[in-house]
Amino acid sequence: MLGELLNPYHLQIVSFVLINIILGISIYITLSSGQLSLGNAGFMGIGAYTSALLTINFEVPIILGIILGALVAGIFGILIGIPALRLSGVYLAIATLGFGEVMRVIFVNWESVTQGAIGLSGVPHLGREVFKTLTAIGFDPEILGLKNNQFIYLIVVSILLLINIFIVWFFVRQNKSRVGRAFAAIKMDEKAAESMGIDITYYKVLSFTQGALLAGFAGALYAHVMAYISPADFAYHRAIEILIFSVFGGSEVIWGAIFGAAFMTIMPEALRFISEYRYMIYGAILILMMAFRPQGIIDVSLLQWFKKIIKFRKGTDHGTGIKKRH
Amino acid sequence: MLLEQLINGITLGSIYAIVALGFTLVFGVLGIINMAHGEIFMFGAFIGVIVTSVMGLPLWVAFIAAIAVTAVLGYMLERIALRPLRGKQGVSHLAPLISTIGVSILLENLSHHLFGAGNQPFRNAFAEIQIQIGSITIYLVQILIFVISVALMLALSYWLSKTKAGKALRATAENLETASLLGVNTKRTITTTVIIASVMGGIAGILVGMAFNSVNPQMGLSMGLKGLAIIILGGMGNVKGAMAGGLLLGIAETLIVAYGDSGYRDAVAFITIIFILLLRPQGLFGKNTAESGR
Amino acid sequence: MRKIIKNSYLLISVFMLLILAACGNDTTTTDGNDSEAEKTDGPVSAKIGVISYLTGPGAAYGEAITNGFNLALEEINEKGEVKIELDIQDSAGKQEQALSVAQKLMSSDDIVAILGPTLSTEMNVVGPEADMNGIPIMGTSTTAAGIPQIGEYVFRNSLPESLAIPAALEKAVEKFDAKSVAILYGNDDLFTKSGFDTMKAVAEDMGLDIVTIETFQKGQSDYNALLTKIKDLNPDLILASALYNEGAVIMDQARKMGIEVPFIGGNGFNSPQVIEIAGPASEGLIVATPWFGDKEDPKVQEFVGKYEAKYGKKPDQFAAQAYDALYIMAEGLKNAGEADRDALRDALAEIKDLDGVLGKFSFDEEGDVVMDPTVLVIKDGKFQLFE
Amino acid sequence: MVLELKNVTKNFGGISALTDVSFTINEGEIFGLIGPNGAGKTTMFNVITNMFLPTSGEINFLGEKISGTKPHKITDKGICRTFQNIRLFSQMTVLENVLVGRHCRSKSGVFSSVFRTKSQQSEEAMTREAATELLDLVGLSDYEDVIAENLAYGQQRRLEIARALASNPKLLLLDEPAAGMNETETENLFDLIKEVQKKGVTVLLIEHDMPFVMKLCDRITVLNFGKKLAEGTPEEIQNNKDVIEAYLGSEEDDDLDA
Repeated sequence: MLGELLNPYHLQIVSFVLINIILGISIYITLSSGQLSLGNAGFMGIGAYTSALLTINFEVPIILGIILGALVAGIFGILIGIPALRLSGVYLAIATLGFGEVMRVIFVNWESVTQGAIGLSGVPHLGREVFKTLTAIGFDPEILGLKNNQFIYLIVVSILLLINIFIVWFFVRQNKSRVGRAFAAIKMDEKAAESMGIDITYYKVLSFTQGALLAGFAGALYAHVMAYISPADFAYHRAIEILIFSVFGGSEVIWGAIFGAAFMTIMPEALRFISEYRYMIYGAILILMMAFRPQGIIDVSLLQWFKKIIKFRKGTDHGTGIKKRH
Repeated sequence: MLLEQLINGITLGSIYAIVALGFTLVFGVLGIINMAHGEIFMFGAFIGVIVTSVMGLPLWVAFIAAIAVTAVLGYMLERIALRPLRGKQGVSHLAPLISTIGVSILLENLSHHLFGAGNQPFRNAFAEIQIQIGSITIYLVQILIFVISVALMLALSYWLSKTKAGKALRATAENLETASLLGVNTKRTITTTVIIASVMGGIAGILVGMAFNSVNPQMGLSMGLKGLAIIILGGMGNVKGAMAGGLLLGIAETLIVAYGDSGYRDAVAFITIIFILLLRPQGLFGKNTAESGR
Repeated sequence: MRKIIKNSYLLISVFMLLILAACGNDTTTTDGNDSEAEKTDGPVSAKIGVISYLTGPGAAYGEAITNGFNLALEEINEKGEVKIELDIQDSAGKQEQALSVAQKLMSSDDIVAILGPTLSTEMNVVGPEADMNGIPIMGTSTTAAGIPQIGEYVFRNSLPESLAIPAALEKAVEKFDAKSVAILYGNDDLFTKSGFDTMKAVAEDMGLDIVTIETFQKGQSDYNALLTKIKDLNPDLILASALYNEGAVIMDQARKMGIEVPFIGGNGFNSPQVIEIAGPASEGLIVATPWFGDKEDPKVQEFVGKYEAKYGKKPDQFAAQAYDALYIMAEGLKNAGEADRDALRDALAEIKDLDGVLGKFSFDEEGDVVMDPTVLVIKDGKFQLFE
Repeated sequence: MVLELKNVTKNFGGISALTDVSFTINEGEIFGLIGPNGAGKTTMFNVITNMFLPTSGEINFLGEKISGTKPHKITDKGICRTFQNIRLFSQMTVLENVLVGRHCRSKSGVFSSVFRTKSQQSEEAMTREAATELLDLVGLSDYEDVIAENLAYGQQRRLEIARALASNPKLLLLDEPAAGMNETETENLFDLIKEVQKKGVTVLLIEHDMPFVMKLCDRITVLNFGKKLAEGTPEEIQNNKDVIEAYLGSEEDDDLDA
């Protein structure tokens, strides 16, 4: 029964969706304090290479490798984030874009460690490793009526899903707190935020670092799901793809990045016949979104509208006391 | 060898400079980084290839065709990707950056379909003319490229500082509202600017095609990223800075290949801009103002 | 009212998402329980999945490859010894998509083998997965080192650089009595980087003096700086691990600069496109290839004729390799006698001296290619045998 | 003595916006800062809150030198301001604006916020309580969930004051709080500022509405071309020759009568 429902192909796509959601959130969280970072592909690469190299060369357990990958990316985030404070807007975007390119050039050229363009193959696979451990203690997926590869991808998807739920929970709560309000205040008016006693330096570096950490985390997961990485995976086009997740889905709310990542990952798979025009469509989406709905598909008012509908359904709408002027 | 490498560097640098001039013009007036500039440049190059190699027409026709096509592209860029965002409430300053990235992706992939993914040769008798000085060979194209880039820079700075249209442009750059109150047709001024910048990209495209005999859809991206680095190097919106920055980067890249590791050639530009942005956000040649970089 | 319009965005997008998801579900259903029925008598009937690079910058490769498959398919089914059906899928040259598509093919029970994917980077991702799931997979254009070593279900019939480059280099060194070489390679591409590693190892083995190693990147247009440097060092040969796109431009700029020494290229440099792009500047390019279209072999000429008639252009090495690959699969199926993944794998591993348009073909114990490459040189505007 | 300025000078490039200005503000005072447009009033605010560093001179707050301290630290020490051209967090709700104002009086970080520790929960509750009280004070309790930019102009001004008060300032800087308000709104504002004064907050305000200033302020300093022209009680200022001349001589001669 379960065996028929779980198609490894679909599980595979779901796992990419889940990784891309983390990437989408990584750019969202930096944007939530008003900073556009186009360097997340670079941070993703740092996370991926760190974890892959540690697990391959030093037989570090995957979990530890992934955590270390994220941390190293986070440390780079701090190192880049502090000097980047002097920059804002387009200057920051370009400097971070430059950072991403420099990282790619380093991955390509530092052949003794990264194997250059050959890439790192034989990165331990998240699912296969867990599977090996489980079979070693005598577990057989047949018990669940699953084939090996079904089971392996089920493991991958479940792990990624848990991680996603944790991350979303984490940032939803953060957004509703003093920290989230400080981010939002800085995004809306940096000078006023400073006058209200918000330490801009700290919060901007914090959000930049959180973004880098998440991107590195996603990169590390990517390495262990693909089992192979090469510098081309973390180039300019990846940076743009991550940007599109957030711009299309909605850059103001976390749900926008999630929706954007999911939609943009599933769309080319579902519409394989248009894949030839995929990048052209990406381009057009960016232009049209900026012209007609710069905040992205999902925005605050849409979410409020949703909440209202849900409340209405439940019949508990007492009115929120909203009195609009104008 | 050093002399030859310097010539290589100056040729490359002059091309960078022309590309950067287009960037700097748009930034100077609109405060926008036009990420699609590299792709417009690439289109110019392809038009050159089609006119000369495929249709077998003379070079001057190629220039005119490239200028016409890139002018149209420039107009469409302004009309579709920039104007709708201007003066709109609640549009962040990042919106034009993102929408021009959209245009660049669109154009790059469009050219895959129109021209194919591979390299196109740019065959032209003019590109073969060479001058022999001792052991050094200089191609006429190399001299031409340098002359055109200097001429464009001079013409542009003259035009900006001395002519009425240029003054209108600068007034627009200062303050959009004030300029329109003073009777400047800002809409037309902006459109003109974007078109001129695009045309400069198109000219640079043909020159690259002639100098290197290679035109492909990916060239826009790498050239565009270099152009970005240069305007930051030279100071945003600074015409002479763009020229100097372009030459500097061209020579630096050539020298790192000649005496260092060619693998890091592409990193030179980006490492430089990261340092420039952090140490001297106004660029090497920019004026030091209190608020620059913020 | 405005709210409603605004929110219709969301409804539409959610709706679209649902439709898309639905589409994704449907595409995997196939009408194939006939494999069981065919098992008893008559020819073996099997379905083979193909993963190819059909959209994006490298679509030309995928096109040539699928053309090769389709031509072979017609002939094989006409002969009737085995009956093959192909399920061709696009990977757009991206690892993620190649892996997704491979999952799709592997999870369908009536697919007995996979041909492709096109790029070595894709194979690095797909290979281990196929090996684990026990489905034979054969690359027809994956030349990088280490591909067949991924596992016992992973094969290839494309001539690896480790065979091609030594063949070309040995002949050239002998002929020109070369002592020193300069090496050029694209360092941001798996294919060219892997070719470079072989070049360097071979040159070192042969005791050649490597005067310099220079790199370039995909889509670069100005090679003057590194060529000036090479010119100054004056090597006897230039080894260039480049794809033909960049390679042709490099040759053009080199000849313009007055560098007249022969170039030796890898597999990716071997394309009639080089002559088209670089023109007379391409004279003196030496490559080793399994494929030589002007070979005076009736089998080859028949293939070239048929291919040209059908697709309107001359087959390149990718088309030829794909064409032979399907014949190898057919032979394997015939020997296996049933459409079974494991049986097919064992039968494939046994293949020896199969005659194809590329010459006599065998797998070694790792599933890699055993064959003698032909060394060609561009002379008088076309590829000729290099003697 | 809450605030003391000693010979403060601020130059931009070659132009001096403030020249050698000194004054002191006593505890509990409402202190007015007036002068024609371009006299350097807002620059003065920016220098006090350290948005700009003074070129020379010294600023002491509660006997402590504060020039050179970062702006957010100054808020922490007890100076908070409003802006001439209202700078609310326009996309946030009214309540959220005030909550942000409370930032420097709370301290929960990322982890306590995400895991909602006990101390964070009680802090958040206290923050909300304080914010609600302040909204009550400025008469915006009914608008808690309204997005700030949808408020009427006068309400926005009052919200900005509430937001500034949320940081528990000892000294409140108001930059033209009555600008653009109608008569009723101005009257309400008058009461509000008096109310604030009663709570023990010292107020320094810039204002163009002369009758309002004269009625409200305990003492006034007049700036002209970046220099201090006069200082004194409202009566003294109204009768000061220099002041009358400066205002009559300036283009905005209606300022005194307005």
